[in-house]
Amino acid sequence: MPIATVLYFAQVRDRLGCEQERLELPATTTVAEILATLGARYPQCAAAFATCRIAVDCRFAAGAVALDDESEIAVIPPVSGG
Amino acid sequence: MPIATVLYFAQVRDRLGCEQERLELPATTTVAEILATLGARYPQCAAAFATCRIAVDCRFAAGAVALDDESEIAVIPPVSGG
Amino acid sequence: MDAAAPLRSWAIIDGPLPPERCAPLALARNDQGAIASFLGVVRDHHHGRGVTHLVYECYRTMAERLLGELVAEAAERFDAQLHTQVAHGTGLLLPGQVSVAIHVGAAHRVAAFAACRHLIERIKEDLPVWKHEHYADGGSAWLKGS
Amino acid sequence: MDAAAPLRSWAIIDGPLPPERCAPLALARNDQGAIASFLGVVRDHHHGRGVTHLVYECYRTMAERLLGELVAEAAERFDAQLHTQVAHGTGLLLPGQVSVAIHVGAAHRVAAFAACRHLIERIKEDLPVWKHEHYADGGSAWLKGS
Repeated sequence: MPIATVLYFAQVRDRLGCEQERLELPATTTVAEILATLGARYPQCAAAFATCRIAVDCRFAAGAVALDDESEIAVIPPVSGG
Repeated sequence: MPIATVLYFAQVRDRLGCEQERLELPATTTVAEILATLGARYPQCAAAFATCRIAVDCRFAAGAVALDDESEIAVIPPVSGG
Repeated sequence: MDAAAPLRSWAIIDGPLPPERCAPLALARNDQGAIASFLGVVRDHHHGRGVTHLVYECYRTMAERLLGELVAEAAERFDAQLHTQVAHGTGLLLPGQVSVAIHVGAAHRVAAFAACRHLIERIKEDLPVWKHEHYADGGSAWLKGS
Repeated sequence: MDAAAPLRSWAIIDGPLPPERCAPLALARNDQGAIASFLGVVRDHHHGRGVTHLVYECYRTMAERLLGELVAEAAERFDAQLHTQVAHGTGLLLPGQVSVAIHVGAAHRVAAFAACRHLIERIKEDLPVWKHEHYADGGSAWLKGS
């Protein structure tokens, strides 16, 4: 399985105490599976993950996701720019 | 009858060759009567007057108008500001 | 919070609007989250004819009064705390120069956009200003709205 | 007429937006009759709590790419000839400072307003930026949209 980079931001990053990690994930997966995997790994953030979107390589992902060792997965909490 | 000041602008002023004049008008009249009076006085502008609004003392008038010697009547062709 | 009275400023200006009339930043206030602005710029063509310049004629006493009324109307309609700055140029303007500038500050963006849009629409309906376009082919014409 | 390619500029800026990013006048073009702008300003209160400052966190590589996509999307949707300049600040901002500036130039005002409004709504939906509010009472909170 590829080892992707996962980025955390804002309240999620604060609660995890982690900005970035390398994580083994299936080469073919889905946004829902990624969030479920992260929720199982960090139960204290499961509720927060449920409100997050996933971006892969700087684009919002929906449904199926193909990953490799170069993939950058970002966990995007509700945004508040503007 | 009072003698009011009448102001002309833009294409109407150009066609009349007159910016401003003093004109005897009824003390109690209407916008339609003012425009009809002007149209009879200047037949070459009757069609243009039909597209104009009337302002009395810097406010658009509608229907009845009370005039005196201090009144300033402005003939307002379709505006094109902005 | 800024308890000062809202800024309400309006003016008829000789010539094109100078840069300071075109800058929204003067409306930034600590209690206002949004500023919406509109600038009207003289175009160098109209229905395919080249435009060399415009001359804006203005019934100035009425235009000044009306701008003030429109500013009050926007506050009444959208938000009594709106900050509003409106100016319209008169006389000779060249392509690329600014004829009208509207800046509206509000607590929230919906009111700021709505009031800004309302003001330019009302100006185009009622402000006693007339645009005399002069063309590259030597002709000229009084415009009828836009 | 100005046959040059439309201006399309976007940027993520360190700190608050400087005055030159807040000025619509740079978009004035001879072939564009209308410029609509929006500035987002940091407010000094939120739900009744005094705000001392904000810290905007940003996923910068994605935010830069997304701003470019939103600018292209606006041109596609409203007018291919739109001139567009968009910037968002990051890091520490004080009340009264500008966090986002959008300027849209178009031939006509309807497209300019629509594109400007569209851009701020899309930024608020999707731009990966997070507002951390710091309060006068010593607390702080991550905001959820606005």
